[in-house]
Amino acid sequence: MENTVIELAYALDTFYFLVMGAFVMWMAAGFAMLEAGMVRSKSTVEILTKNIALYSIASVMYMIMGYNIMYSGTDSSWWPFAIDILTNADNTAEEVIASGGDTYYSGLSDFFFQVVFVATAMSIVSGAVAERMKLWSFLVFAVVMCGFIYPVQGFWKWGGGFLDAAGFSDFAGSGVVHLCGATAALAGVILLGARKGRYTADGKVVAMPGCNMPLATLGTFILWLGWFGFNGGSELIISNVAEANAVSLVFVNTNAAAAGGVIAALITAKLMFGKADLSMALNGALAGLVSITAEPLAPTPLLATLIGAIGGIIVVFSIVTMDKFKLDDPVGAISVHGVCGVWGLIAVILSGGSSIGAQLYGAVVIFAWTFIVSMIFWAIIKMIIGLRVSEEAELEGIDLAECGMEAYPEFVGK
Amino acid sequence: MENTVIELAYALDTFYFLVMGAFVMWMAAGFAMLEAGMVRSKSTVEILTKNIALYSIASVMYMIMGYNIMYSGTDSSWWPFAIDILTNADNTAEEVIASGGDTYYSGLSDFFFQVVFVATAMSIVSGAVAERMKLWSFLVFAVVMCGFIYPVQGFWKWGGGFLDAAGFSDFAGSGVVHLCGATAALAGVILLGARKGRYTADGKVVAMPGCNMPLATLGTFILWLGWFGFNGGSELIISNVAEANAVSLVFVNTNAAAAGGVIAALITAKLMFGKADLSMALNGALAGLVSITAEPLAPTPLLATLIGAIGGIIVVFSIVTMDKFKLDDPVGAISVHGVCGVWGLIAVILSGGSSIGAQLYGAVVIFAWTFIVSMIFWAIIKMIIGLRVSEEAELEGIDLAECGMEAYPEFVGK
Amino acid sequence: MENTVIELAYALDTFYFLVMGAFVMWMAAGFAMLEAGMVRSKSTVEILTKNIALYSIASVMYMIMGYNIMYSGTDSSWWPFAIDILTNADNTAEEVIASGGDTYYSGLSDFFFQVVFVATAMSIVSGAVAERMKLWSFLVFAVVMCGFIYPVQGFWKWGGGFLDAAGFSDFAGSGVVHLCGATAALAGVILLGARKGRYTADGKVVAMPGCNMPLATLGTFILWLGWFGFNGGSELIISNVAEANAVSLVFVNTNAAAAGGVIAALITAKLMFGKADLSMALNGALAGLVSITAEPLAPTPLLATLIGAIGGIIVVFSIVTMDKFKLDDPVGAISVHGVCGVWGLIAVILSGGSSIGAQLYGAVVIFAWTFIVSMIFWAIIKMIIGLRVSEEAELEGIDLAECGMEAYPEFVGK
Amino acid sequence: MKLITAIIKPFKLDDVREALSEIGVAGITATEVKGFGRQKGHTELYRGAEYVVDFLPKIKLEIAIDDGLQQGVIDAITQAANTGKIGDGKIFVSDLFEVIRIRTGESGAEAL
Amino acid sequence: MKLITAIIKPFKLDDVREALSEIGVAGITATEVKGFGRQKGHTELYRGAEYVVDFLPKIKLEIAIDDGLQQGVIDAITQAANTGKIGDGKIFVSDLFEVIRIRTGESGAEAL
Amino acid sequence: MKLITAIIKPFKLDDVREALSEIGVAGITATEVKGFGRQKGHTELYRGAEYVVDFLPKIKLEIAIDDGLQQGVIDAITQAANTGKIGDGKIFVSDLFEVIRIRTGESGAEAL
Ligand SMILES: Nc1ncnc2c1ncn2[C@@H]1O[C@H](COP(=O)(O)OP(=O)(O)O)[C@@H](O)[C@H]1O
Ligand SMILES: Nc1ncnc2c1ncn2[C@@H]1O[C@H](COP(=O)(O)OP(=O)(O)O)[C@@H](O)[C@H]1O
Ligand SMILES: Nc1ncnc2c1ncn2[C@@H]1O[C@H](COP(=O)(O)OP(=O)(O)O)[C@@H](O)[C@H]1O
Repeated sequence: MENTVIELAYALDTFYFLVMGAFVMWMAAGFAMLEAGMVRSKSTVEILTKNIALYSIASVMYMIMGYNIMYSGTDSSWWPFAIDILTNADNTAEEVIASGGDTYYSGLSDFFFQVVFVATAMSIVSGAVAERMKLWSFLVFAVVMCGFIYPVQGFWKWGGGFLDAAGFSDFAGSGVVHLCGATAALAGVILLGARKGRYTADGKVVAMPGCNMPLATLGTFILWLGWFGFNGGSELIISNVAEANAVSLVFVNTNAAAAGGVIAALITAKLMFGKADLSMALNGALAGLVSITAEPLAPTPLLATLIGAIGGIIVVFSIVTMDKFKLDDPVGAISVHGVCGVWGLIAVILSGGSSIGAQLYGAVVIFAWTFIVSMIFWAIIKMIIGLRVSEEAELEGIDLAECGMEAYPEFVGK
Repeated sequence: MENTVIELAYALDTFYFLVMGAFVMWMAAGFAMLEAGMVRSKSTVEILTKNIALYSIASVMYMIMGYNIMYSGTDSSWWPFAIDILTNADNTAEEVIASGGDTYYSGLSDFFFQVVFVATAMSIVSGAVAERMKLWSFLVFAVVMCGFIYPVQGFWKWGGGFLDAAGFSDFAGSGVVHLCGATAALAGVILLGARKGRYTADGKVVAMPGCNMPLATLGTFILWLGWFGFNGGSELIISNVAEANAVSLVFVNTNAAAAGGVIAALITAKLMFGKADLSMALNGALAGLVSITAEPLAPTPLLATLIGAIGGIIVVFSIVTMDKFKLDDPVGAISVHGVCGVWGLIAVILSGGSSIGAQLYGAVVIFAWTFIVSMIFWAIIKMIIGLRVSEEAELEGIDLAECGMEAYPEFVGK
Repeated sequence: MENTVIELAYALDTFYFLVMGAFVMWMAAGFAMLEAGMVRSKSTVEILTKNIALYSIASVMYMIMGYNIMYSGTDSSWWPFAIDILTNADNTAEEVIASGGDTYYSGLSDFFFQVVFVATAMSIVSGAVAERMKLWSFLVFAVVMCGFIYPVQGFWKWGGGFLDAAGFSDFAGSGVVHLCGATAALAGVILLGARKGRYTADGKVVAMPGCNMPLATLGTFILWLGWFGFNGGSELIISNVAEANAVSLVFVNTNAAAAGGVIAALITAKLMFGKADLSMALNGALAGLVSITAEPLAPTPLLATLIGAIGGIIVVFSIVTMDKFKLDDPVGAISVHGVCGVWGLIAVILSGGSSIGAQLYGAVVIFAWTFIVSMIFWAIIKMIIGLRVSEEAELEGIDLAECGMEAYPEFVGK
Repeated sequence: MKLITAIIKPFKLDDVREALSEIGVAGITATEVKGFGRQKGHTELYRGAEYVVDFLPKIKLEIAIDDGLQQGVIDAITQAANTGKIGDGKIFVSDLFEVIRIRTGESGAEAL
Repeated sequence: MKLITAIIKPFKLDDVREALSEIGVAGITATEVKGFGRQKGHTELYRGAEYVVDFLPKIKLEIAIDDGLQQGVIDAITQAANTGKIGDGKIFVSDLFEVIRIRTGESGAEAL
Repeated sequence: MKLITAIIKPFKLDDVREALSEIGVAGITATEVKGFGRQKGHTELYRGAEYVVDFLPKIKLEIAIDDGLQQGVIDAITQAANTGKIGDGKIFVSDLFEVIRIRTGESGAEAL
């Protein structure tokens, strides 16, 4: 009888994990739609191809090596290497019962939950390098990022490496996922350069409006929904009162932070530019979500709203600032995931979850590792196959050059 | 051991609540897509902005006051006022165990489930006033609606107020949510007037076709999916055989009613207009869903199909009739949520769930409260900042005037 | 106490079933978007109408007869006929407890899960006959397919009929759902003929690019997500360690196969055509999903990836081959669901799940039954009301002829 | 024969078409165009960067007519398309050498 | 030189382009236009309200040619674009004063 | 008066507009067109079937001017729109008989 209850709890926690994982998987669609909405129509097919292909590469690479690196259970806190391909073995009922419920979910459900996270990190990159990077160069980077760069720093924190030991706190990945993805994106953008015509010789910023705002909005709503899985699932367990409450609080705070981000970004944009800039409101939602991701479990809902709102303000200024440095990021990924990722890590201290020192230490380590190693790999790819499509291809549209296809063959005007 | 089982049941019910709540949250995307598909392209950015902003405002306002008003636990059955900001406190394991399982879900999960409901009610409004109402006037109304108008009538029924005592029956909110939202919309539409050129001087109706039917269809499917959470979650508990069966029946009946609504609306439109009008089929699905929402638990699936089908017929006639009265509702929100909401309340008696008197009483009270108070607030907003954009802005498109942005900058023809 | 645990397990399994069913329901939106994206703009409203209407018809027909035919519990292994309309009766707590947990989910939740499957089968048909078939002819076929053709062969396997007895193995429906749907589609396409101008007199294939690739991509992501429900729910139970592990493995393998399908299709297309053909990548994802559907529970994740990858290669060749035979299938449904469905059935033997003989036997029986009976019904419909819109209507666009409405009234160029 | 080309504001299309029908014009070809002129474009905003849209949506009408109708057509358009605000548009008149109806092969005034 | 302007049915574009290529026409500029004429528009429906679409999609071709090609071009279009049904369209012929090729600055017949 | 019609590459629109503004052109009407000429179209791909896109996106500019401006406008366009690659486009010049400003009814040179 008691065993049945332990099994039942295991089943509930596993099911919870799978459902939350499915929500996170859905974020792949969110990134695809957001990015497809915020690029120009002539770059749409290529960004869609990147998105579905990167998700697939992430799934395979994490299966054959990333997951093992990240959760190797090695003693080293620095160098986890252990490449085993995932099998279909899992905890037996005997093991679970013997553990008295300490083993509380299927190992494969854990893999599923983790694999959709690495896809999220990689999705961040695709938006920032949109409209000009070669498709296959990007996909090669995806292989390295998902199989190596992400898992190593993931191990440092979530696999029990030295960042974890240092007291660095990152509940669901403001740092491990979002900052990491944004940093890889930043390295790519630096080597790649801005889209042709984005900045004039005399330093003016030329707007290149996204071609499909409903899609961008849909993408944002998808991400918002998916984030309940992202943060909500990161509690890892739900099968008792305290944990069920914890997951509920995470849901409430995640929602509150996103709401705060939208409102703050909208008002900031209205004050700064005089209009209610939808693209900023959308980025505000995501900024709020990233900001709360490092600690959605400690703040009150009101504090969560404020943390999100500050994220929403930051993102507007960050996007404008990026353009000052001629860092061309068509979807604002670096601002949303990187700058607000750091803010999220710092905000942990607002609810007493960590020390500012530990948080900054973690941010710096993740940034440094990801930036340097990404830069090296981007540079190697640049040398061997090049990062950027030809000027002519970019002008005509990367879709024709890379995919030979138009996204809207019957509609496009200019 | 027994305690573990109680905790486990609590965890399951909480998890169920959260998942259902996430489905309802997803309806926000559904409304956004439906509305974006059914307005003209020049009003698309603004309707998207409204949708994401109203959801955010609902989240904040309900957190700081609405939830408390609605579920204040006050003795008064009329005037619940009690404004406390939501905290992150929740039931302790001891309390739950002591209750012997009577406290069966996390309080925060309940908040999450409730907050997405108020957002739904508010989403109904945005569609009806689309293409001409000032963005900020709408958002001000959202503050009042989500913080005050909705929660008060919600308290009367679901908070244990006088409507509940009167035997008024409304399982998941045909009245409390849909009729309420539609009534606020109606008041707004009356004060606002029709879109320019919608009705000619000699009384003819000028069609203003929605610019993107795939989006409208996507929105409808999203709402359909979300409605499983809306109705399915309103059972509030799932952790035993009877309740699990109940939730299953709610799922089946919700689906059946929507299917009935589609088929009936499609055939009605074919008979009336000679063509299979997709926009009516979409409204038919929603009409079916609204119709079953007041009582999805008592009817057989066949009866549920019929209730939905009657909703699907009603909605076609209602939409045509609205136009006779020059009530311009670009997405048919008032017909779908208001007229079919009343039908849903009445249909409760078909499966013996209540008396016609109690149901009409409830409908009238909700309508009267919402209509009068909304009218007052709309009027105040009109006096102070105005409800309507300038004629020129409307002609040129509200997107440019309010958001300074185009939804499809590369595509639009006319 | 023990009874409470049995009830709790029943509740968990039922909830799991409902959530998985909701995911499958969501596939209806996926098919709608995929198809709307891959037809031309002038056929978009009609394909949307077909999709929402077929889902509705499936819901009703399966309720009033299909479900009973398929799960009649009759002794005959050939001819199950037993038409009872679904009621809202369900297992009582006593029955469940008396069964000692052998009755582990709500009967209505089972209906819900099954009804969304028949809708999936029917959705496959709509894509293949797009842009030229009369709306109402299609809907009449939907009535027959969902009420009769599908349930009969479904009974043969899942209802305990002779195919099941023969050792034929089909976990979630590579054969019962996908091959069946694709076969009905094939029969329809043969009688219907290709779209005007699709094949020139001298045998050349004229490309008719889909009008909205972001929608097609969104549809694919929706289907991918929904497939977790499709395959994951087909385990039917999750409430103990072994079953929770099983469902987890199904999730992992389903994802892996889709990923393998994308990568393989993308590379195959690149090698064959020199470009990264997004439409093939999307079909590759679906091909991978269909391929793993017959057995997602036995392979290791790596084998699942390979099974999916082979599906991804097959689908590219199959699509090209279909065109050689002038079988015009605008979305590739026959290749994805039919050809890869057969591959999926065969792939079962790779993980030792069945014999090649039993699998081919099953495939042939499903194909023969569905093809012959579909052909008969398509032919009857053709005789009585005709299958195809007039040449003029097709040229001008089926939307105007059948629905009197344009999908993108403000955008379309050519 | 003459070809009258008129650039008008898009929302005046129906009025102009009716005015032309009334005076017996049997055919019109309309094109969506973008116009640059005295009427100022507007400033749009995207992610903090402003950009000016100089070219405003207009409709171009082309009407082939017999010489006798010229003044009537010009008057009809001038009246129906007039809002009195900058940007109402222009009418251009040029010579048409020949007109052929494809369906019948008729030419000249008969083809109009 | 002459400018031949032809309004044709959209699905005839390929046929006309081929017919013109055969007789040696080297360049064509095509525009999507909406035509109003003898051919009736159709009635569409949206949420119970009917509305008439008067303007039907057409393609306008503009072809600058040397005078000598005029009759050949007219014949080619008249044949290739003909369906015999109302709405086949029109051909307009007008004078061209000068033609310049932007790339080279060539002018006159050489620029065609 | 003259009507200058120029077919140019789309991304040259801003440069040409500026060049024209500088020499005092007050109005331009632009149309998105598709051009067929010496410049080869490209091959696209869809589901294994190749197809040739012959007609390439171009912008057509129409500029009504006083006779005196003709050479200046031609020079301005020829320079600003030139990339030296095939497909830069053409300029056509034709006579304009009359010009009317709808708003005021002014005609002739004043209406430009
Ligand atoms: N010289 C010109 N050549 C061609 N088109 C012109 C010219 N001047 C004006 N137009 C067209 O007429 C439209 C209206 O002109 P504008 O100068 O804005 O106002 P108005 O019509 O009141 O003079 C412009 O948008 C443009 O399309
Ligand atoms: N007088 C005209 N001026 C300009 N365009 C015309 C004129 N008459 C007809 N057209 C164009 O030619 C098209 C076909 O003309 P219509 O009268 O419908 O049939 P038909 O070509 O058989 O005479 C119209 O849609 C319109 O675009
Ligand atoms: N004879 C012509 N009549 C009308 N338009 C033409 C003609 N020749 C060329 N064009 C237009 O000019 C564009 C450029 O011409 P093309 O022959 O490709 O190169 P180039 O401008 O270098 O001669 C074409 O795409 C077409 O729009």
